[in-house]
Amino acid sequence: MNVQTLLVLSLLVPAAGAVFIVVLRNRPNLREAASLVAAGVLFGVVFRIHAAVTQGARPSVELAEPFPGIPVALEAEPLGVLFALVASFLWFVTTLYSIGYMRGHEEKNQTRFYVFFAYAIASVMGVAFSANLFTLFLFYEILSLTTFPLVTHAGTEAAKRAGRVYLGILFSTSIVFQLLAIVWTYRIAGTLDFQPGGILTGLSGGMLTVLLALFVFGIGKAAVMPFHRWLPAAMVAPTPVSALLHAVAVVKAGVFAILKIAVYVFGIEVITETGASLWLMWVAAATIILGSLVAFTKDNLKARLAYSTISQLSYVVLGAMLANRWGIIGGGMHIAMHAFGKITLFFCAGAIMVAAHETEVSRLKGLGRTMPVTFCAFFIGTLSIVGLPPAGGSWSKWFLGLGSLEAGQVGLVAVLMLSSLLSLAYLMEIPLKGFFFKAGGRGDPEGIREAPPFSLAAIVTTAAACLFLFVYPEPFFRLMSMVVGP
Amino acid sequence: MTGAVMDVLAWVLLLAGAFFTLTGALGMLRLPDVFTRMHAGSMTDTMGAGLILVGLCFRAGDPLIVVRLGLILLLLCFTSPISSYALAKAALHVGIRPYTRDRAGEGSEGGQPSRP
Amino acid sequence: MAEHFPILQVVVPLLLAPFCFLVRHGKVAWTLAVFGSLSALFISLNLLATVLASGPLSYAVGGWPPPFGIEYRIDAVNAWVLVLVSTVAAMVAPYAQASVEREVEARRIPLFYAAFLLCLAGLLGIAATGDVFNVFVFLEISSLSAYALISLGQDRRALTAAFRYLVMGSIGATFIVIGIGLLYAMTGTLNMADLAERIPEIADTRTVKVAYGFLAVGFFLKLALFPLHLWLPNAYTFAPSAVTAFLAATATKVAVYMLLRFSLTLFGAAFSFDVMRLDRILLLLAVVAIFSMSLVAIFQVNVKRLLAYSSVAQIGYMILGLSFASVTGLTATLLHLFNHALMKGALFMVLGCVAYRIGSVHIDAMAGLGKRMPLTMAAFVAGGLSLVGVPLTVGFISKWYLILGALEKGWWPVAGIVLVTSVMALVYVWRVVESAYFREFPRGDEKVAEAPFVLLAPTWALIFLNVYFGINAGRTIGAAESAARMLMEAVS
Amino acid sequence: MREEVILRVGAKVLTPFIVTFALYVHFHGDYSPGGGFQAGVILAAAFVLLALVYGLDAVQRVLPPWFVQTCAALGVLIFAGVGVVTLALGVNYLEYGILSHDPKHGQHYGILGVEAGVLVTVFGVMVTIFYLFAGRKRSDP
Amino acid sequence: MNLLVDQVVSSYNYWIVIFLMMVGFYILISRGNLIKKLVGLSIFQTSVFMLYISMGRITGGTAPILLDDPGAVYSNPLPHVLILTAIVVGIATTSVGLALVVRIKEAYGTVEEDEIHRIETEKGH
Amino acid sequence: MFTVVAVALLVAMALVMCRALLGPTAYDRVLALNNIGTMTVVLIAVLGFLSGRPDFLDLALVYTLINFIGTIAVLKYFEYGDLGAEAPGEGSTDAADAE
Amino acid sequence: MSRILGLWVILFIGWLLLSGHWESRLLLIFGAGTCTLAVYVAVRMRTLDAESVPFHLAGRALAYIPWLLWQILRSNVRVARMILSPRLSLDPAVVQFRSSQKTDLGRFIYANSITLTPGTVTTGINGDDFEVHAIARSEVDGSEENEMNRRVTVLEGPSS
Ligand code: NA
Ligand code: NA
Repeated sequence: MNVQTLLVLSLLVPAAGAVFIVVLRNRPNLREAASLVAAGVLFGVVFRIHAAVTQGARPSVELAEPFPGIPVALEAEPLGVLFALVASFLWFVTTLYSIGYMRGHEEKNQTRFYVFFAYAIASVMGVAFSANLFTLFLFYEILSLTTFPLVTHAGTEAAKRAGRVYLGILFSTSIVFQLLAIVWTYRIAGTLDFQPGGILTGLSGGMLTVLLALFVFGIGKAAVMPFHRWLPAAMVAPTPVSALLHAVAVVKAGVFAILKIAVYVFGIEVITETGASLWLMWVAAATIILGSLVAFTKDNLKARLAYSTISQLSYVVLGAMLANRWGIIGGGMHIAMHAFGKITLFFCAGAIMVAAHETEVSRLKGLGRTMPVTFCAFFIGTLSIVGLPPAGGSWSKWFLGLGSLEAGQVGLVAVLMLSSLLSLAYLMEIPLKGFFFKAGGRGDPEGIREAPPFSLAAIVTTAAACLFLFVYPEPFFRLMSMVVGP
Repeated sequence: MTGAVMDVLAWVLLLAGAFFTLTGALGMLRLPDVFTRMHAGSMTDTMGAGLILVGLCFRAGDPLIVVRLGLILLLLCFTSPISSYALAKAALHVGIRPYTRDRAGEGSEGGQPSRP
Repeated sequence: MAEHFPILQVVVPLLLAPFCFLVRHGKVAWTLAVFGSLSALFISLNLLATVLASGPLSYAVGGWPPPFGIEYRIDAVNAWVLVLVSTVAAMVAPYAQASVEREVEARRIPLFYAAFLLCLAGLLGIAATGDVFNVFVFLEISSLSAYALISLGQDRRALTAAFRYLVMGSIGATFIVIGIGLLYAMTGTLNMADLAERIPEIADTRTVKVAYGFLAVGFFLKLALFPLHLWLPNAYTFAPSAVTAFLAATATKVAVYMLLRFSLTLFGAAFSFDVMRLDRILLLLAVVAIFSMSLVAIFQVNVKRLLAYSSVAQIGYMILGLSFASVTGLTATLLHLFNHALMKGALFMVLGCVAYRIGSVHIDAMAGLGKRMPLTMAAFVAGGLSLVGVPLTVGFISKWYLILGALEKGWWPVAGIVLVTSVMALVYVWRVVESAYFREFPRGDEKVAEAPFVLLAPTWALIFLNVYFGINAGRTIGAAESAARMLMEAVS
Repeated sequence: MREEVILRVGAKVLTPFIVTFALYVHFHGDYSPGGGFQAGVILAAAFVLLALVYGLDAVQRVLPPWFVQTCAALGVLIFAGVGVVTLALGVNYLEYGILSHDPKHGQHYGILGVEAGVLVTVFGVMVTIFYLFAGRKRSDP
Repeated sequence: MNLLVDQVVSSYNYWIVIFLMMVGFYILISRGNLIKKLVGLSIFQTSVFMLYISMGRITGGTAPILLDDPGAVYSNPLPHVLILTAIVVGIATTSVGLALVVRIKEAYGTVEEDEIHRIETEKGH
Repeated sequence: MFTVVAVALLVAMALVMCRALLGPTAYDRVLALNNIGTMTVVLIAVLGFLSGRPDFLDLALVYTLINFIGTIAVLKYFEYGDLGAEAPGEGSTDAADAE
Repeated sequence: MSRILGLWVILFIGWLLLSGHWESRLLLIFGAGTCTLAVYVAVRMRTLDAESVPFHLAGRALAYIPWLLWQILRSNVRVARMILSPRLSLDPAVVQFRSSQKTDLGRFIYANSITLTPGTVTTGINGDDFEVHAIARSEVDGSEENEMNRRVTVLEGPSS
């Protein structure tokens, strides 16, 4: 099977999975098996692509040509492969987790959930392998649409409101800023193709700054302040959806897009030489700090995690804006590292919700003793997010710090450290409360047990991955090195 | 010779017709109520239109045109009294009372309802 | 027979119209209407193919050579308009049967189809003819039958809406015919090609400028350019669903075509833009229209009215493209002309499906329909996304060229307005979607089923075209671009 | 005995002439274009006059509403049909010359045909509209 | 004398057109009665006939349209046809308008615009 | 001399138009308008001569008819509020309804 | 039948006068058809009777019409003088009287003759009872009205 076919398959496999899920809607076991199989096959497909790409291949395939010269086309390059690897792997894990969670929580419309989850993954593959800005935009928008039913899964008034904010911000920013930026790019460059070294050469710094800002703010999924509100709003969704949003697909698609645009549209050198991104670095830095500070004030566990995500996403944005070797490598790796860390945390939060029906941080005291695995995993996830050994997150933070130094931005290093401290504080509170505080005022401690086995398996997997990536970050590092070149 | 006579005749008829038409129009303005104005109107219809059309006949040349002029005149003479009759009858029907010398003081318009 | 296609394009529906009336039987009349629309489509596609293959066609009515007799002239521009109009008709006609049966009194149904065919003939005639007075005649044929069609709506407000449309439409038509008269007085010809040759010689006379003004105002009225759009919302709201779908997709488009034809082919781009400063007026009106009407649409509760206001805004986009006075802008105009017909046709047809089942298109009445009528509402979502301008739909193509045109000019705020109003479109579309998907169906036990196949099939056919021409826009773009180039370079 | 004697006799005498005149205008229309339209109006006027004087019912018995409506549609058919005949004969639409050996006569026939269509339509429409209005009581004072 | 009239007719025709348009338009917007509106509209449209009639005089085209042979001098029948067509259109418009008014009268019991508006707004509340 | 007549007619029409505008009763207006109609007919005839195109005369004939029928219609509407009504006191010996 | 023929002939004469194209066989055929249609309409409307085709009066009308024209001329002058006199000295009156005609046609002619002569307008007919509005009482006082009545009755002929 040649690699072009694999690229198309990366879209078709999840889509076909969705079809099977619909067909098997009345037999939950088979339905979820179909989902798992699709996820497994997809990971296999992406892994094959990965193998090809690491050997230097750049397979590409054109699906359609809506405009003359602007095709819908896929191309595999290292950054996209990295993202696709993370997403496809986490789809499998999340599906595993969902089986336990959705059943344990007795959610309605489970078929719809699995179907749109599969479609969302298909869109993510489209984003990851997009060969030009138009294709990226296209799948970006499809991703917004396919995740919408997931965000509003509950169907309640609150879900409706959340859906409004979600789609409102994502669509508005993408239409008003991103689309404008894309058309402008086309107007200047005459092409929208991603090319190593970028396509915007010979432009003045001022114009570049504006264009870059249009992209950064236009990609609302990256949740750069002030366009971050959709992410906390989307908390109403079931936990697997939160996992999808925060780790697997949506926000990652956002920061991935920024990274990809920085590298392949602007070109690292162009950004560095023109200094177009200087103030945007500080916007990212501000988001990092503010996100952490807000997270501190949240008692609701998912809300706290949501603001943590906002903060962490801007690490990637920062990496892209640094636009030097270490910044890009750090940013790219942070996509993966944060994904594994954050998904662990969300899984744990969901498990706590399913098992103990608790959502507030202040009410978790003593739970660690009844749910030790979950709380251990949470602890590992925290390490990864904060960037402490022996978790994978420490690598990406390290590289970002190097990048800041290389750019001569000592202030940014300080920001990174401060943020790490803050996140350590607001995240570590949870395992601390769980293990070292006495349970107080809870009605029925006997009824609480560990999370459902499927969920637990997922949690253990991702937590283990966090540790594993500390030991073996090699694959991601190699891919990112290919991105920035020798 | 006959041509000159015809021209003069046409002149006279046309001017006379114009005179009666203008007089009728003046009557339309001067006379005090709808019934008396009808007399002025029928003046235009008969002598006014009639004399002009006959005058035109003398300048026509083509008999076909004379025929048409004659037809117009005939039609006018046929329809004009019918319209007048219908008008008078309708006006009386809705209770408009004719102006008389005795009631002249009531105002020239007779103080009748203005809308049927 | 093929050499007579330019005239048959118009004559076939025109000839079938009285038959509809004469048969006095709804089903038969419908069959005639479908036949008429399909043959019109067949002919128009043939014409388009011919024009693309071998250049413009000229047909002398009465066999008299063009300057004397009436000429029918088909070129790249109006061939597309013909295809557009007849495509929509071919979709609406099959759709009408069930919809009209539900919404129009049985005894008036033959009249309905007669008026429908007349309207179609009129619209096709406007596009096909190369004689300006003929344009007026066909304009009136289409308008008068449109008034009749609108007045057949269930609500009695359809009558007042039709009356208002009649008054405003007639004023517009009168302006147009005065403009035509003045041109005729100046040039002594009514033939478009002739006029295009002669007008430049006398372009600096006051009469020509006055004629231009009359024509422009007339077209503005007919195409419902803000603020002369007042007839449109009620007319679209209260007309029978099939009529709204048909008119929304065709009538204003043909009016835009007239504006393009007169201002660019007859008067020439140079005169229109450099002397008359049409672009400035249009820019102002278009921007205000787009923004204010999108805003108004957001607050509507009757979904038909909502889409009607949206139409006024969307017409603004077409005019905006023209106001760029560039090939790219004009390409955008022509693309949106075609694309908007596809999306609005589809959306109004969706509303027809809804009205068929629940008898109302109030946003509250549509609560919970997402579950009851999934295919119908899915069509709405798809059409709505096209309206917003999401990629892979035709709406995106239009927006793309509009923004490109604006950037070409360096008009950043205009590009911004196009984008912001797209978001506003999202808002008003989304209000309907929310009602359909996030609210409970109000009447629990009442059985509301999916719309019948005969309604859904044409609706989805149009939706399919929305996507097809969104994914495969090369052909439309190519055609629009070459037409735009032709219009811009006609005389200048 | 009869109040309306004047109108009655007047209408009675006038109508045959109006009808004749109407068709005169039509058949001589090709010497001054548009005869069909005027003829249709005049013909309709004859029946309007009758209806005004003798009442709507009397006229509708002779000229039922369905008949005039059919006229309206039929006229359009004739109008467009003449052109189709020329198409069928292998020349351009409305190229009347083909209708006779002598092109001049052909044009004459063609124009008469088209004008006949106009006449019938206009007549039908006018009378229909009159019917629409007659027989509806004015209700506001 | 003839010349004078010709002058008057040819130079003031536009003023007549404009005057009629204004009158018609004024009636159209100032009257609430739908029938009166139609009258206004008719007057408005009449301005077109005036324009074309005066144009016919300028162009001096006179009747027949029989085309003896293509090479012959071709006398222009157009102004006539145009006026007539415009009249037909005007009458057709008025007819459709009147038909609408009749149906409005049936539906609302009035042809006064403000009353119709009142009826609709009352129904709305 | 046609011109003189034409001008006289126009003046007369203007005078009568004043009456039509002044009223005061609707019948005054109808009368005035009917009168203007007659003068228009004559004017058409005169203008036909003036412009050397007497084929206007057919138009004048038509106009006479329309003027007449229009007046009758308006009066009937005023009187009965209905164009189609049979006049009261109608006998049954004339029209088609006489059986 | 004679009425049908008579009407047809009159109409056809009218056609010939209007048409002027006596050489065109086609137009003559059309004319014949037209007249037939007009007669047919009259027959269908049942309006074809002695009143609508007053052939029988033709001869006597030759005597009446000149007299009527003379009366019209005279009364026009009188009314014109009245209108033009600076002091509008009117004495309008409505008078009722009986006419002596025996037929509707006779009354029709009489009433219209009255109206045609300015100064008097017939305002109502009820059988033999006439109601006339006069611009001045003098218009109806004199013998002229009686004269007109007499002449129309003569015109009517001995029997209807
Ligand atoms: Na109109
Ligand atoms: Na009119």
